[in-house]
Amino acid sequence: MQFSFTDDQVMFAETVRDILANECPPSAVRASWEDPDGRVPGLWETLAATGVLGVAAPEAHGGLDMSTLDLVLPLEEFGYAACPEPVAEHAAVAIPLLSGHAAGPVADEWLGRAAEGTALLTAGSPTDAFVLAAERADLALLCADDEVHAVPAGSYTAVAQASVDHARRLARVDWTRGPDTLLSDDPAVVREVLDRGALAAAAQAVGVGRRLLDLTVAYVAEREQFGRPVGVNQAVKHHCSNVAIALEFAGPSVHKAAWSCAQGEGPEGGDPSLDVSTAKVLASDAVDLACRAALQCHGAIGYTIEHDLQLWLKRGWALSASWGDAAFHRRRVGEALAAG
Amino acid sequence: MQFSFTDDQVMFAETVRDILANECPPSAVRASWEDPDGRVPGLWETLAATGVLGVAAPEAHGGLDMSTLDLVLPLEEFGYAACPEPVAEHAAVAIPLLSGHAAGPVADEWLGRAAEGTALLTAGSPTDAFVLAAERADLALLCADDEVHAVPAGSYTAVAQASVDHARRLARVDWTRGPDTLLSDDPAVVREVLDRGALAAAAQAVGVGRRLLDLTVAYVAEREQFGRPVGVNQAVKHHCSNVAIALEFAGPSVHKAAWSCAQGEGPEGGDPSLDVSTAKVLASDAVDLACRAALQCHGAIGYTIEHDLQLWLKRGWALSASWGDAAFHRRRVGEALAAG
Amino acid sequence: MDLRFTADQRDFRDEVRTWLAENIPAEPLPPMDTPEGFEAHRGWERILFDAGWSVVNWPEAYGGREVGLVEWLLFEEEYYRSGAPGRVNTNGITLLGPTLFAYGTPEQHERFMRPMAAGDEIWAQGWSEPDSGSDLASISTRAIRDGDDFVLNGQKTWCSRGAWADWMFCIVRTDPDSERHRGLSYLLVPADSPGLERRPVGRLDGEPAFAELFFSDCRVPAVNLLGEEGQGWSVAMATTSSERGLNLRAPGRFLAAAGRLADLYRRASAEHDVDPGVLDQVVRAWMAADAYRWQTYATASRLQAGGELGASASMMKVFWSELDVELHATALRLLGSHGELVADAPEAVDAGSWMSGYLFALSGPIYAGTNEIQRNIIAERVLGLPRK
Amino acid sequence: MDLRFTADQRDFRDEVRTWLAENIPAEPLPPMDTPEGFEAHRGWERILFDAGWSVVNWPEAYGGREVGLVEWLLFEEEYYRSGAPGRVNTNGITLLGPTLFAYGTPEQHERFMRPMAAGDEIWAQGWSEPDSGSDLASISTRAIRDGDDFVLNGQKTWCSRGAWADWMFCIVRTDPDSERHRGLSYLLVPADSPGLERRPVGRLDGEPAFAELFFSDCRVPAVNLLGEEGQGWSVAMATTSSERGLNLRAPGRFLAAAGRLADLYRRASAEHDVDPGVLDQVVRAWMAADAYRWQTYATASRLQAGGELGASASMMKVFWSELDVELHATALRLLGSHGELVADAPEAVDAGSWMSGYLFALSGPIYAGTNEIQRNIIAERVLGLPRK
Repeated sequence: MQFSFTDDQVMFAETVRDILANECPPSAVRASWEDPDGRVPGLWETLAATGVLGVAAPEAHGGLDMSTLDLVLPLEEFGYAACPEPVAEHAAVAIPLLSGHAAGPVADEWLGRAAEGTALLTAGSPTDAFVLAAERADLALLCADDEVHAVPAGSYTAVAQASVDHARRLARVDWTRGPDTLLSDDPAVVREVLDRGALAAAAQAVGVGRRLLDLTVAYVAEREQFGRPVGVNQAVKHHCSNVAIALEFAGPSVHKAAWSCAQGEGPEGGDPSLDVSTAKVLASDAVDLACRAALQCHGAIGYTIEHDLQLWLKRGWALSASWGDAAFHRRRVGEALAAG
Repeated sequence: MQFSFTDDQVMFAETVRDILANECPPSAVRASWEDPDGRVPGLWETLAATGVLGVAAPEAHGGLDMSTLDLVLPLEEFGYAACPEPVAEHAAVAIPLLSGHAAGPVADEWLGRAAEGTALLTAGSPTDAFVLAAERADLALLCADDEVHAVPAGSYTAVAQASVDHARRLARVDWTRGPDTLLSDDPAVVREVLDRGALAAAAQAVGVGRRLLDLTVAYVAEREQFGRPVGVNQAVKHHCSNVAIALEFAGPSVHKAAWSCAQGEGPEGGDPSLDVSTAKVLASDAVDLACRAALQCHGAIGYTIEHDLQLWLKRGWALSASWGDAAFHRRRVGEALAAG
Repeated sequence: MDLRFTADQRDFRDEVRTWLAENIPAEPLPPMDTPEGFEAHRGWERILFDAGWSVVNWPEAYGGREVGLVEWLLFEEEYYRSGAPGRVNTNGITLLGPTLFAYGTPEQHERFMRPMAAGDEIWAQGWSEPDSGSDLASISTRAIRDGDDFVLNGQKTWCSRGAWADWMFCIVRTDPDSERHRGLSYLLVPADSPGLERRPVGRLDGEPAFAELFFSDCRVPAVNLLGEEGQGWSVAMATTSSERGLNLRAPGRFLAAAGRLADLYRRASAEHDVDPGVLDQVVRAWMAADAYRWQTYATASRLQAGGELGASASMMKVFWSELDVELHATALRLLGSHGELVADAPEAVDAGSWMSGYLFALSGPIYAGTNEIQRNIIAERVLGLPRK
Repeated sequence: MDLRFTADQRDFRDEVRTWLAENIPAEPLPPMDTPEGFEAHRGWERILFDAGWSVVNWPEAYGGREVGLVEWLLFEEEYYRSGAPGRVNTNGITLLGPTLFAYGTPEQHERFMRPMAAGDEIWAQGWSEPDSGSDLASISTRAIRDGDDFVLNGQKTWCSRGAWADWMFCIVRTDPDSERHRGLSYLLVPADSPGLERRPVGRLDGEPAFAELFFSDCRVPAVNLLGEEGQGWSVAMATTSSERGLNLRAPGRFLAAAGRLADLYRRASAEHDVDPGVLDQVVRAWMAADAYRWQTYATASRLQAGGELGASASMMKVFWSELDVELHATALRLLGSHGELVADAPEAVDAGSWMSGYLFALSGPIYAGTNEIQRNIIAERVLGLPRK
């Protein structure tokens, strides 16, 4: 039993954090709202150079051949920065799915370019109606019933669906199912798509929650009303504490789920899907609480589009609801508990 | 639209309040825990003399021929005093049921004695496994499937079931169904038993909640820690405010349900059962919140059997759960909402 | 007690309902907080006014019908149920209006009430300042008497509808040596006053629904003072009570929203499997709206019998604002991945109104005194807990 | 990261599990807080001690096995899962124990550790006073040095297990002129000291689980001082950290309760229709217990790598105490009208243990520093919010 990350894993996350702090500050996130593709210029290329995009790709295709466990801390950083790039779908869902299930030619065609960042992959959740970055992607992993398909850009249509978070470029995707695009007809692979995506969303949600808490703590310590910082009020303190507690317990749950997914089974042989669902519930609930508390503690200033808070509020709401919301994942675990 | 009680109704409740303040102080409630029948000596007779026991009985049988609406404020007072006598089951459930549905001979046999208090009636909820005061009662109204039976004491067995609230003398009641005891085989009458009981429980719960709040406000204003009353702390203030808000909105909901039950339909022709369920949900949730907040604000002193707080905590838990808990009643309304 | 509406009340309600059904614009108006939407909503105010529905509880002299509190509540229920356009002059009619009636001179009544009712003059509230939000008494915008004018210098912010409004009702410091609640005055400021600059500020939904107001030697005639000079705090508090209580948030809004939520549930469950826990939340919202409605009618009966609203307005404010957030959050849960879509998404359900309603609802626990402050008020003024 | 238990850890767990299965009393012991139950539980402590399970993480010299933190957590998980009797000397072993190891003299270690581990000396905590609950620094019980003794006068209260315990660990004011945190000392007091009167006080469940202690010129040898005279506050704070964090509430207790709750759900849903919202609550409790478990293992790894628990103990305390209340409240909802029954009711489910567990859980947000105070600590010491 050793529940901590290696120094390499921690350093890798710090590298990502530094890059995002430099190249993806709030002003860049804000600018991405106006960008036709929702991009931060140059960021994708910088990320590719660190190897984070290809963490899960085989070495043979230029990847690092590492696991979910190596990605989970960087994913928290992408949430912390409200990064608009679809790194989670590309690196934490599509690449490992292709690596694990694509036939040789498909893998050969895509994995190398995906790992080096010259091709963008995305993936749709079986729980969600829309796919992130589908208009921009070169290949989309799409679920239908028990099948997972890998569909190249020319073979699907994407109708843009504006999100409250303009950095999230969603689209309704339609395509014709056929043997050419079929990646797998095993329902376990659909579940793997969901689990990888839910875990990545949970990790990002924890990062979003931490940023919301940091912004809030800084604001209430500085903002004065009635001649003293609003943060001296017990109600404000308790809002912040409740968020801190929720995040404190969501974190290890997400890390444990990442470990279980990497291992293919839980620490005591359990179903990793249940670990993912637990992590997603805790992360969704934590980020929901963080959004509510952050806005309430900021007051009217946080309610303006000019304040950066909104970048994380909207990301938080979206991550909480996507890849299965808390109710969906509680139900998944509930069915297992009810069965005994 | 006139949503207020008459002066007579308010005065009647004040009379009951005064009687209970004098004859049913916390020491009397506490003493009832040790009484073999769970009684407060003399109280039943005093209550009978005010007419409150027979409010709903026909004048021909010595009652006041009044309605649920006349009983709802006194029922709040019974909760406020944590009165151990089963007034609700007797006066607010059994008597109106007998008045409305019993054949002449049965009504003649029981209603006069019930109104004057020389016979004790009780009633069991179709939602609950146990019946209050069944060992002591002279007649019990019992539900089974779609039937309601009026069963005299000698015709049922009662096995005592100790409640955490020793003032509540519960029993498992068994009897043999037969035509002699059948009051009605109309499912609407079973529903009427439930509605009358749930409404009475809701009214008492509101009273319990108010007492818990009064006790708490008094305590936190007086108890000092860190050199000042604990009630100056914002967290304590907000606990108390939350309870006050919940009670503020539960009250009118209970009164409206009482009006609807008395009318046989809601103000705009709706099903009074839905009004009762809404009232019971708001009252149950309010008293649950009041219990939690009261104990938390009292701290360790409230956690001792020597402090009176426990008398209301335990009554609150029991009333919240009996005659259908909040989940049961939300579901009843949910089925109606889902049907549209 | 009789909870049925009287025959007159039912007739009134039917009249409202019928008129609305026949007169609501066929196409939704553009968003209120855009220049064109603002004017479109002004036009709708005029239509309401011409038909006598703009200010039903006001005197006939100013375009009202002099109806009672219950009728006003019924009007609001019908209005929200009908899906009619939002009221662009709400701040004028429900916040400033009652204060003007209470503190205004007869000349001011003649001057302001009717144009307000008709939508000819749309009002915005200029109270908050960058450093004075919850702590309103710390206001620093100065208005120094100079002959027949006041000369204003300072900044106001979070001024809803302030970018295009015709007038602002402001609290300003007329005694430069005063502190806190003393030395404040309540001043009515024309939007076209020289020396007043306005800057639109985007709200969470992106609409420029707020404005910052910058006063630089801005001259406002002293006749525009509401109440006495230096009496601004007590005049303002009268408005605040309206803001928190009955006038700002009649139950109609929440009843209508709860009804639409139940409808959304029925549509969603007809289409796909809905988590059973969500129905429980729908019921919670529906019950809370129902409880708010009946508590309001009970309060109306109490007020009509001569009672006062007082600090129980704070209980109402906390209740409706949190009910509104929960109600819309439940709708978003029902919508699943459709929840984050906004109006211009082709597949947005109900034109994205649940998300925009959620964004609007989130302001409820903040404005008109945060719910934290309301809870302090309840504890101290209703329950009598010690302040310090 | 490797979340699997090592082969040694799994062997240890199997050994615990097997021993417990074979040695748990066939009949439940009488309630701990009755005279006969107290002695019966003391007997069980002796059995545990003799088999080496009483204090697994203590040095072998005092009857322990010197196992690591993970093994101790595993032991607790197995212990609670087995349904073994409650530990009557918890306050001694987990609150006083770590403090004695840290501050005690070698003589004190020799004198106290082994009898504590064996249940020969059962300890109660004498900290709170009628006027010193949350505000521990206001303690007024005096202990004045007189030769080789301290002479105690004052009153302690809410002293769990204090009616029959053999020893009390008390905080007393040894400098009569001191105020607040200064001038306090940590004193070990024999229950049979002349001048000490004890009065049992009934807990919410009716059991006399508390005691009031009355000191009237009660003489206690000065060798029973733990730490230096006047150093009592910092010694006590070391214990408080244990109380809030790992030592008091290992996840085993909540994991076992969550497992039993899921089992109760399965039994209930096999018998009758269970409201679907209740399963959602069962899952919430189960997930919270699981999260608490893994957060604890992560914390254990951090501590073993040289990290400190610090104020994060406050986060754990809030989390487990509120999880415990919700978990038991959910069980009571599942039980419906059976929920209010207590142990001696013939139809009580699981011998009324859900209600008694609920009553016990309700003390969690109160003792060891109320959750309100914990949240202040989190805000100020973890997040760095301003105190004033």
